[in-house]
Amino acid sequence: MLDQVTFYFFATLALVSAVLVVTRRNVVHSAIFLITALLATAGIFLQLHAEFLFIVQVILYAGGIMVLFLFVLMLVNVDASMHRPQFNRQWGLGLLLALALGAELTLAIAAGRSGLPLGDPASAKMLEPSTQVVGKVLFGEYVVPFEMASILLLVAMIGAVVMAKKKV
Amino acid sequence: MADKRNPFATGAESTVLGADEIVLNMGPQHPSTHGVLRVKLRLDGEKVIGSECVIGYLHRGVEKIAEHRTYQQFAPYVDRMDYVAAVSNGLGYCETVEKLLGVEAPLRARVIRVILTELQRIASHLFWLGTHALDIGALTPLFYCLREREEILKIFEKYCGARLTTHAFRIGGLQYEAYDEFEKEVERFCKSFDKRVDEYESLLTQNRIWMGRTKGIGVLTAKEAIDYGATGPVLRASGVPWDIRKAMPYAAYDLYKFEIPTGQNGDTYDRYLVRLEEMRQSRLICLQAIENIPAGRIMARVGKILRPPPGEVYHSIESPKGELGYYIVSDGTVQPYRVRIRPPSLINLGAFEKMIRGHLLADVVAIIGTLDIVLGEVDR
Amino acid sequence: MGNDPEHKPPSAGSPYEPSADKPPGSVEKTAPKSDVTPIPSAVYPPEAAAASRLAAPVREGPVPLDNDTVKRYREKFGPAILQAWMDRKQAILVVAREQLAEICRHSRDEEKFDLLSNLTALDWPRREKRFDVVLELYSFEKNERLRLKASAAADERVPSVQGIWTAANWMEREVYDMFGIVFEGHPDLKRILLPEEWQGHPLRKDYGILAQDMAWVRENLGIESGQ
Amino acid sequence: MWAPLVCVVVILAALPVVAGYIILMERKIMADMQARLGPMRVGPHGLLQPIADTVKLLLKEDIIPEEADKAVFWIAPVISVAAAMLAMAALAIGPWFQVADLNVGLLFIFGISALGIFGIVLGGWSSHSHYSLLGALRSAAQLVSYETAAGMAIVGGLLLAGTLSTREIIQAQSDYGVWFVFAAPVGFFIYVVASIAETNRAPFDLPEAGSELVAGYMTEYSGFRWALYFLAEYTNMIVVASIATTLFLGGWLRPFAGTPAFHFLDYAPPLVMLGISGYCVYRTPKQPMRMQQGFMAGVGLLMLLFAGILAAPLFPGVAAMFPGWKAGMYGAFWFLLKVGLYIYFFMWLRFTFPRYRFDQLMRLGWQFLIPLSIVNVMGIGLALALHRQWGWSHWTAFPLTTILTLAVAGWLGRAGGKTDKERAFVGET
Repeated sequence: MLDQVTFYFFATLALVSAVLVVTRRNVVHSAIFLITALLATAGIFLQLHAEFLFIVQVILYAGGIMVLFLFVLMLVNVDASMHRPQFNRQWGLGLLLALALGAELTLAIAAGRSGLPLGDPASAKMLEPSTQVVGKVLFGEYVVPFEMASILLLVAMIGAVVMAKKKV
Repeated sequence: MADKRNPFATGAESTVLGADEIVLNMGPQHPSTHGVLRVKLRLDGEKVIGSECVIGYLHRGVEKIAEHRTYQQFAPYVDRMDYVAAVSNGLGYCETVEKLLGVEAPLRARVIRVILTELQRIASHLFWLGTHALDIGALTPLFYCLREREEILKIFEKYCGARLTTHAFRIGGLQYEAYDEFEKEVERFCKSFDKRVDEYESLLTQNRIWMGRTKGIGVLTAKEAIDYGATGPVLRASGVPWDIRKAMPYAAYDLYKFEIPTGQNGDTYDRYLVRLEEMRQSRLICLQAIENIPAGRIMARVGKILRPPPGEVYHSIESPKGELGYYIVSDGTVQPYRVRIRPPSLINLGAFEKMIRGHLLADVVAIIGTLDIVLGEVDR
Repeated sequence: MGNDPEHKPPSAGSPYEPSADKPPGSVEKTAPKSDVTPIPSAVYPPEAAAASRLAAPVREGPVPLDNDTVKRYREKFGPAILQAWMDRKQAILVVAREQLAEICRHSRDEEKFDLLSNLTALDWPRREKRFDVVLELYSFEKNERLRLKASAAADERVPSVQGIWTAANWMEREVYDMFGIVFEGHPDLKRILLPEEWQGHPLRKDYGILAQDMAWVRENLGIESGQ
Repeated sequence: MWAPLVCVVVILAALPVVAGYIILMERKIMADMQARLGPMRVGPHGLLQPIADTVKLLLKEDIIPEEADKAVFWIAPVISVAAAMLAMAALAIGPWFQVADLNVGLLFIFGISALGIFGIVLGGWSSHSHYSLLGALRSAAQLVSYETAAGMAIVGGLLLAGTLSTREIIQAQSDYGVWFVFAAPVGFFIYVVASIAETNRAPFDLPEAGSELVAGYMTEYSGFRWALYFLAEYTNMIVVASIATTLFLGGWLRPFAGTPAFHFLDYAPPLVMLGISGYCVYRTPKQPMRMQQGFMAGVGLLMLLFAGILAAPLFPGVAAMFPGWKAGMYGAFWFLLKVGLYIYFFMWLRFTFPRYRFDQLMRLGWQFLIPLSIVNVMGIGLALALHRQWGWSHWTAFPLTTILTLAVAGWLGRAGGKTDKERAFVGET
């Protein structure tokens, strides 16, 4: 019971915040709601006993990335952007994609768990302690994708540095 | 672009991120503009790309007032200009009027003037050091400095009854004899003061953060300093060994031995070192002076009504801030025809816009502090 | 003294209208006779007199000056050097306003007066050219001061020396603020101490603060000022 | 079942008071270092000053600037306080006192307390003032930079502990027989520096830099909202001090916990309390007013009571009646003592050092601390490998890697000094 209440609380919070992120005109308000959405997702992780995921979500997304977001947003002229129409003209494509995703999700939920090839949910006991499990999986089974991701990030970082340097 | 959030933005220069530049209005109420200085800064992030000093918030029209007062009546007003170094202001004024009259104060008066003025120099530098360190973020030196300044102010209080705006001197000499314990108290202060300066040094001089915040900040070369008319410690830190006490001795400075400390780089750190050394030299002067205060009169024979013969005189002294000049024109009446005060703070502040260019926001307060301005004197 | 000082128009010889019976030059190193100047040194206690660096207090006033410096200036600029005075042992050159900038540049570059100590002005309202712009120069090399003066009428512009000594920038602004003297070639001539909207120039002798004050009170408070 | 709830209530109720008294202690210590007396008027030796301050702040007018983004302005200080207090949840103040022993305990404290930055950034942004905005910008950049260094420093300690749970970390230190500060001194140093920067304390207090930005992000705040920021700042100090205590300073372990020769230190807690009590009684007749005398005597008696409670478990009979009492209380005592000393160290630095400039702060963070913290992690990893794989003893492996790390630190410092000179801002750039 309590589990369900918390789940629905976090889920609603995440959804409402997510909608507000895209509808707010003030970018800083959008950022605040994005933080709320991320934290609500983190709450769901915590509820699922994925403590490590929860804290990674908090530290990296809410704590790290969003601070950088805000840092840049504060430099942006908020009032001017509030009165300006959206600058990209891809809302049609966006709508199409959103509809497609919505259809997929609806189908998936309609099919139910039985209709989809999903593995059995692991018992909460088996996952404990999640930190060690994540670490072992990350550096054992998935070490190649993990290292590739880090190289990709490194490339992105170097690229950012090079592009920033050029301007000065 | 018209921008509500940045009401002063001009958008004339592009900034690194392409973001708007910020116009920051520092002062006239701000914790570290030393009074009511207002500085308009154009910032690119933290970097200062333009600045303008706006002064005059404490303007009281002292020069106009002088034209409506007799020579003696005006003397207390000069104490209110550089209220951190009132004694020096009074000395400059009294000596200028004496020069205009063609009299000279008796030697005893001049020696006591030297002692009090040098104590005042120490007090002023102490106040500067404390506030300068506070601006840069060191909290503690301020209280140590005020502790020693308090001892000096006590000596002033005993001597003439006032601590801040002392009006210690009179035209033609002194109003008051030195009190009984005067020499002993000055000596006691001077004896203990040496160690105190070492204490300040131990807090700051070799501190890496302090050096990082002051070295290379607000550099004035000798040529620039002269061009901007900077005087006093600001000029000496740029390597020009010019001190009016030596160059054109007044009062009784020709009787005493002291050195003119100079810097090499003309940066904030050098100005700090120069002022510290000046405190030590002032202490030495005081010690020499109290050793032998000549007996005799303390007041030259000047009339009750001063009516200097027509003419003009420019006389300057080395105030703690720099060259404090008085240009007085007499038309033969009891009131000066014109009194022009050359305030060292104002002229030194003129170099601010040059010194801050390209520095960061945090350096603004360091540079304002290092110029040692007193707004009472800047605005008069 | 008030707003309308009782000054005679300046006599031709001296800028301070010294009275005719005491022409400049006659006062040199003679025992003072004036009632306000100190009594002769003999009255002092002997030790004080011995200690005093000056043998006797000397009544000084403006005397004509003609030393090497003045000669050099006269040679270079000829008629532009109008007068040369010595007052209280301080040298004063009265120069033509039009050539002030050249003379200043020469002073800095050739005569090594590299520090502009002070720049100010005087107002003699009864004079034909009511303003004197006064520059106090100092030479580190010679340890010497020199005062330059240039007269200007109310509507005349004075060449700015801001390009020669940057120190003049703010001081010229102050003179403009207080006297209303316009400096030709100053990059940013605006009020410095007083607010932009201030009326009049306070250090002019005919500046009427009372009238202004009463007008302000009448306008803003709706009563008669008690001043 | 009820213990966590009790802990929550205690934290929520006690924290404002504790923060107030930390501020009082700070003012007193500062005054002592500056040849002054500090607050002396309210209560004996200013002991009631925090209460007076709180009342004043509560009664103050709450000013919201006209142009401010009101909702954000309103919520910003709350975010700061909430984050700081939430972080306390995973703290283990002694073996008794803990809200929740999370599996990711230390990371939880670390991550949640970092969320407080949003309060600062949003508060600065919403104030619609340039000073506030600059303070917020500085704060954001500073936190991102130093969080990285602090995180890497913590990783060093975590490698040694092999767990994230606060209890198990302390247990690990007990097993090692040595606090991790001795095994990873460089990591501890990095964490100290980074934690000062994270809590915006001098010499890294640039976001509020009194002499430059007036009050930085809280320039426009007044009254109780302003007080909330202060509460958050001091709570954060407690939090970072607790992290350092837990991870590096042995948590609630007594000094030399494993050495029987030092068991006499068990007498320290009651004796310290007795000493404070004695001092209060000694000062009582010297108070100027009857009421202050009474207050002082009351404080003395309270301390005496504490001493008694702390001394009780030393008697075997009492100890048998309340098992675990001694461990719980003494643990809390040592933990709080270490936290207090850590905070004292913060204060000491604040009164001594001038403030860094922003570019210097960034350079120190990115060019010195972050590389050094990475090297430190590698060093500890190497030491552990040497110990576990090759069977080196602790006493050779850790000093060796520490010396290596220190050598890197020296090299980094030298290199940084050189670039400092090259990049000194001189005139127009």
